[in-house]
Amino acid sequence: MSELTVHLWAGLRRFTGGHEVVTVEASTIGKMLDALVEAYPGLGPILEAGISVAVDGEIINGGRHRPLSPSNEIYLMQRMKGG
Amino acid sequence: MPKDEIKDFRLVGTRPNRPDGLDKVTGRARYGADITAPGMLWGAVLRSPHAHAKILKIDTSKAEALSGVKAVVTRADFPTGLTGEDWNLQENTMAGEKALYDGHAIAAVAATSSQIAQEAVRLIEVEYEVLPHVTDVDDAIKPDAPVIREGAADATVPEGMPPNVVKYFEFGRGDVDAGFKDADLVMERTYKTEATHQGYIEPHACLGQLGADGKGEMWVCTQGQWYIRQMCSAVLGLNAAQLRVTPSEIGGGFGGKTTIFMEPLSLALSQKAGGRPVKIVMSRSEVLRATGPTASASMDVKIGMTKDGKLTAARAEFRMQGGAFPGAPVDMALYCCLAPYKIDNVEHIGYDVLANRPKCAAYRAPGSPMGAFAVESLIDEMCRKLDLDPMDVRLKNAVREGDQASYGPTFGSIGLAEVLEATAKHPNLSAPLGPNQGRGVASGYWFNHSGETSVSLAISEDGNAQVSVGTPDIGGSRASIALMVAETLGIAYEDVRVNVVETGSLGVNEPTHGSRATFASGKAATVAARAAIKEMCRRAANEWGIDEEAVEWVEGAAQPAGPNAGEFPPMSIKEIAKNMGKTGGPISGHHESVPEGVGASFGCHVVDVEVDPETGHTKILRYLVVQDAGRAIHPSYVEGQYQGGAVQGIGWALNEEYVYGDDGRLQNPIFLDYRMPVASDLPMIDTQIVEVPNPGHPFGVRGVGETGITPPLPAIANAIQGATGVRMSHLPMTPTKVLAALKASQE
Amino acid sequence: MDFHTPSSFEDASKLAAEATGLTRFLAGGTDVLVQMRSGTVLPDNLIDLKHIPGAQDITRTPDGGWRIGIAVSGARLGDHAELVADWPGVVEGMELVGSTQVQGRATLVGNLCNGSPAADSVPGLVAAQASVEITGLTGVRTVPVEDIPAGPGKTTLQPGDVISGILLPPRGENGGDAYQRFTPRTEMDIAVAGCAISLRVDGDTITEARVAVGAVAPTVRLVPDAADALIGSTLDDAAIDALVVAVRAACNPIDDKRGTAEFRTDVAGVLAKRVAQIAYGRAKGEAQ
Amino acid sequence: MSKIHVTTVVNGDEVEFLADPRETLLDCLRDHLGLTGSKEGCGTGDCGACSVTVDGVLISSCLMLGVEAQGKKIETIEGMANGEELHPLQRKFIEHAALQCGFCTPGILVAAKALLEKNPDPTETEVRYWLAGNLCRCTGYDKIIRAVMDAASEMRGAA
Repeated sequence: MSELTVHLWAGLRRFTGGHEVVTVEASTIGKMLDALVEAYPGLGPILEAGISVAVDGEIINGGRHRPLSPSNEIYLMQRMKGG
Repeated sequence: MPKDEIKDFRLVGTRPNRPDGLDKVTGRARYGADITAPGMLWGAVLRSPHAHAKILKIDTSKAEALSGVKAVVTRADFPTGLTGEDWNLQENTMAGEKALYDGHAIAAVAATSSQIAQEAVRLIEVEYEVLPHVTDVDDAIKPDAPVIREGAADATVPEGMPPNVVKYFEFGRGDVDAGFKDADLVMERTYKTEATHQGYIEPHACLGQLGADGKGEMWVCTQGQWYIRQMCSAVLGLNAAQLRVTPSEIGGGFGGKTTIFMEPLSLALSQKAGGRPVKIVMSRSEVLRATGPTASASMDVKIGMTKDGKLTAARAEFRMQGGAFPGAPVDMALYCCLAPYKIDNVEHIGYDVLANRPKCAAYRAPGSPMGAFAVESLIDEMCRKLDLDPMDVRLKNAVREGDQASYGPTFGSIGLAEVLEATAKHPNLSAPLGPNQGRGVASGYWFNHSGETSVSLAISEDGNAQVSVGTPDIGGSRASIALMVAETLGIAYEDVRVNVVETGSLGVNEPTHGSRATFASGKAATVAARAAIKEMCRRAANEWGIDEEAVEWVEGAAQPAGPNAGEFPPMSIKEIAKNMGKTGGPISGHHESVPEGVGASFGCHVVDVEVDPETGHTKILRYLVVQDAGRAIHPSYVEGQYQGGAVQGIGWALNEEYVYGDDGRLQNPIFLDYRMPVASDLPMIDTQIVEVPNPGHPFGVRGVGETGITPPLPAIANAIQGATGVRMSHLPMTPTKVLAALKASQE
Repeated sequence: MDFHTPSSFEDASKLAAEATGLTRFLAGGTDVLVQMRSGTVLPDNLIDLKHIPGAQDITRTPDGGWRIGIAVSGARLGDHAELVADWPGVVEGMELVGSTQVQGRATLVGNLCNGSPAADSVPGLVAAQASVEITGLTGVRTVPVEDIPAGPGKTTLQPGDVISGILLPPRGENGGDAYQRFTPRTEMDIAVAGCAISLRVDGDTITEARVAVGAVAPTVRLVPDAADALIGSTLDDAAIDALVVAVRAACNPIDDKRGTAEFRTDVAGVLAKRVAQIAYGRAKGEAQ
Repeated sequence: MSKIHVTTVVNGDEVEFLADPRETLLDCLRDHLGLTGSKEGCGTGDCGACSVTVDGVLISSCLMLGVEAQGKKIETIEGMANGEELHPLQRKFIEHAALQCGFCTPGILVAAKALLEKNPDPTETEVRYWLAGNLCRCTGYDKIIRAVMDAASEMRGAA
């Protein structure tokens, strides 16, 4: 377990006590998302509806088991789709 | 692949004939409507003539009594209790309590002939209570707009927003107000784009069969057979593995064939008709009224620029309607709109708004063209105001590897600067312009996408390779995948057969969307080929009695890896294959994953136009597409993507739009009035492929399908300003609108 | 639906008069089939006129004019060099109807009887002073083309009336005609405005003129004031200005998905100016 | 509603079918004769995907009734190649990558063949206007025009 810095989007601040950047203890994408919901239950429906995670610039749709470390740059994003 | 590993490939980068070419030039290729089955019935759909109406009563008795009619279904025949997107799909497949748009399906019929089915549809009697409707996005977001669906807003929407807002989105960084203070020029404008349709020439068509035992089959034109399987199963309450979906050849999709429309109806009708297969083929007007066009948008943009062209801050607020269901790509529009620029202070706000229109579907780089229209138009106008060269400004502010994207994350390897430098050097940029002519440039961006991918490869008895992929071939992906596999295996291009297979043959695949087929299926096929190579090396090692690590694969043959490994002549793939039954059985490779390493693609377009000052008609004189492909596996089909995307963008910019009347009905549901570009409207579309290899793909591929539709919208608006001095801020820029603007500017 | 293939216009007329339910004539079929397909018109009787003798012929009349069979397609009109030499404006109007493929089937009579104010071939016929021969229950009569359309989708034809031929007058010396329309695309569109002019010159002076406009009123309209603006002039700037004013004054269009009333009116004037120059050049025997 | 017996010649073969008088020639080709190479993209004569020739004239087969085919000679995409030997247009379309999805391709090939029979040496503009009734949404037309021009050039050389 290690402390991850997660960038949310501004619209989510009202679920996180006004914070757009939060820290959670987790070792994978999936655990990070679970930890976010645990810390901020209001995020639950939004994360459940489907999001993407950008890790070091790469946008990942699945990948719950992908390991994360404190050196990773992590952004939550709207779920990617394409034509 | 790292830039320093660029090497000459034997096949990648060449232009062989596509494997499916012969079938497609002889009329043999089988598309959605080209299949029949024994005992087949024909389906037809009754559609709402109202934009918004309560359905009080549906009387199907006369239709059922017509000789030859075998089944009639309404929403009452569907399972209840669905939620979320499953419910949205079911509701869009067939209306429940209300018809939500002109063209919404109300009932469906299966009969022994197409004529009888059509006649039966006309015999269905529906009692409606017509409700107030709204189709324009700016009207739909008003607090007193007709409410399309109570309780449709998701958790992102704060209390107190107008009733049709179903999703709210906000992101940014830095201090926008401070950024505007640092600027020498701050401009703010509002832009609008109208909804357009993907306009694939093949109407949706399917042949579905479903028995009382819940086992079913479907033949369908789709970008994604697993999506069809999953969505039909969800809507009808079926066991997904019991439904086998075979994709036909597909006559264009552009995102519009990544979801379901009438497909579940053919299954429901079939089951009700005792399991007889039911074919449904949409008419063009059904396609335009009732499939998934893109969203319409209303956008405010404010940008600050210093007098030497540095961008200091930007604010974008976008409102989009994507029909009577959530899903307008306002999020993607905001992500992409400022992506080509390095700006420290940005703010983005988006609203997804319901309106009485069909449920929007993806359309080539969903959202990005609208956002680009707004931002690239304003940047161009500011360049003109400050007397700056628009190419210089774009290069000066261009994002590069290691820069933070406008939407947050840090960019990996990207090729925007290389694209802009190539554009600036292109001869089109110095072609002389005459009276009433103008030049416009604009950039565009798309992330590209990976997605669930499953590929299987098998070596045949004679040493050729067959590859099973799950991504339908729309624009030549069989050719590009065959090239990569042949390159990897060291065999001839002609010795690889790529099959697009049905859902029973592979694990789940996402559709051919997000510019992913050559990236994701190509990467998975390459990994699968490497697995087969490893097995072939092992067979050779066993034969030679040496360690398998001491065998390498060179030019289609196993050989000892060095003088210490032993003295054996190379063992060719043909030799290994011939003996495989005696050396351990079939040789294959497969790969299942969500491939990582997607590479984003930037492009820059340059267009010259001539505007007739007396009629407002815009003629495209010259057109250039420059885009980063990462690596062009088959350059002809990369050029084809660039050209096709550009021309769809030209149509969007100049003439294509959904026109709704005061009655909420679509006024132009035929190709005569939905004005897509024809051959005589266009010049040749010049292309230049830039290759900044994507390190995340074995051959350096980025997706190329989508970025190309993004720059034309603003590039043409910018060129029109160059030609006329008039700035057009509402698409499409029809002669009527341009002439009105010209007259207004002269008053 | 019953399908009939009569062998004379008299039989066709009788069939139509006696039929019950909805009846449609089939010349080229490019409008009727579209209406059937969309379900807007579902005829009970379809009377195919193509097999009637003469329906496929283009013949010179004794007075030096032309008789065009009702089933002659746009493609065949365009291939007829003599007719094109006499009436280039009539032919170019017809050739703007639809695609090459549609040209293989579409006919002047069909375009006229569809009753669209935007029909591309009609202004040219009106400017050329063409007439139609009608076979009806009471016999055969000849009517000026401009008297056929009665409004969008409507004609003045009575039950049992069948158009049995189109008649173009002799071109005569020093005459020229032309048609242009405006569409957002270069091809495959319905006219947003159209204008045809036929004129005759004596030296540089215009001695006769007829001006017709399309898509700017409920029917194609002959504009005598516009013709007056040209007659007696050498197509100088003042005459062109007067032409444009007269044409715009005659416009009474609607706003719709294809263009606003203001745009249609503006562009009708622009087309009149451009068409007058082409027709004038043709009348003077200059390069077309 | 009685069906009508139709005898016609398609790609050189005499064929017969029973047509509902409401059926288009395209319906009859596809559903009665199994010739599905001609496509329906619009049903209104606006896309050209159903292009065929009737007695040598290029038409949209969605704008002609099946019953009107009586006694005619019809050519479709299925009759374009001579056995295994492709027509030069077909070959050039493959070589130039002039198709992506391929759905509009049969109609464009039939239309382009009709053009080259009428005008063996068309300009780019003539090709573009002749093919204006054939919509293609994938290619932007560039490679189609090049393929037609190249085929025309080859056919002139071979003649």
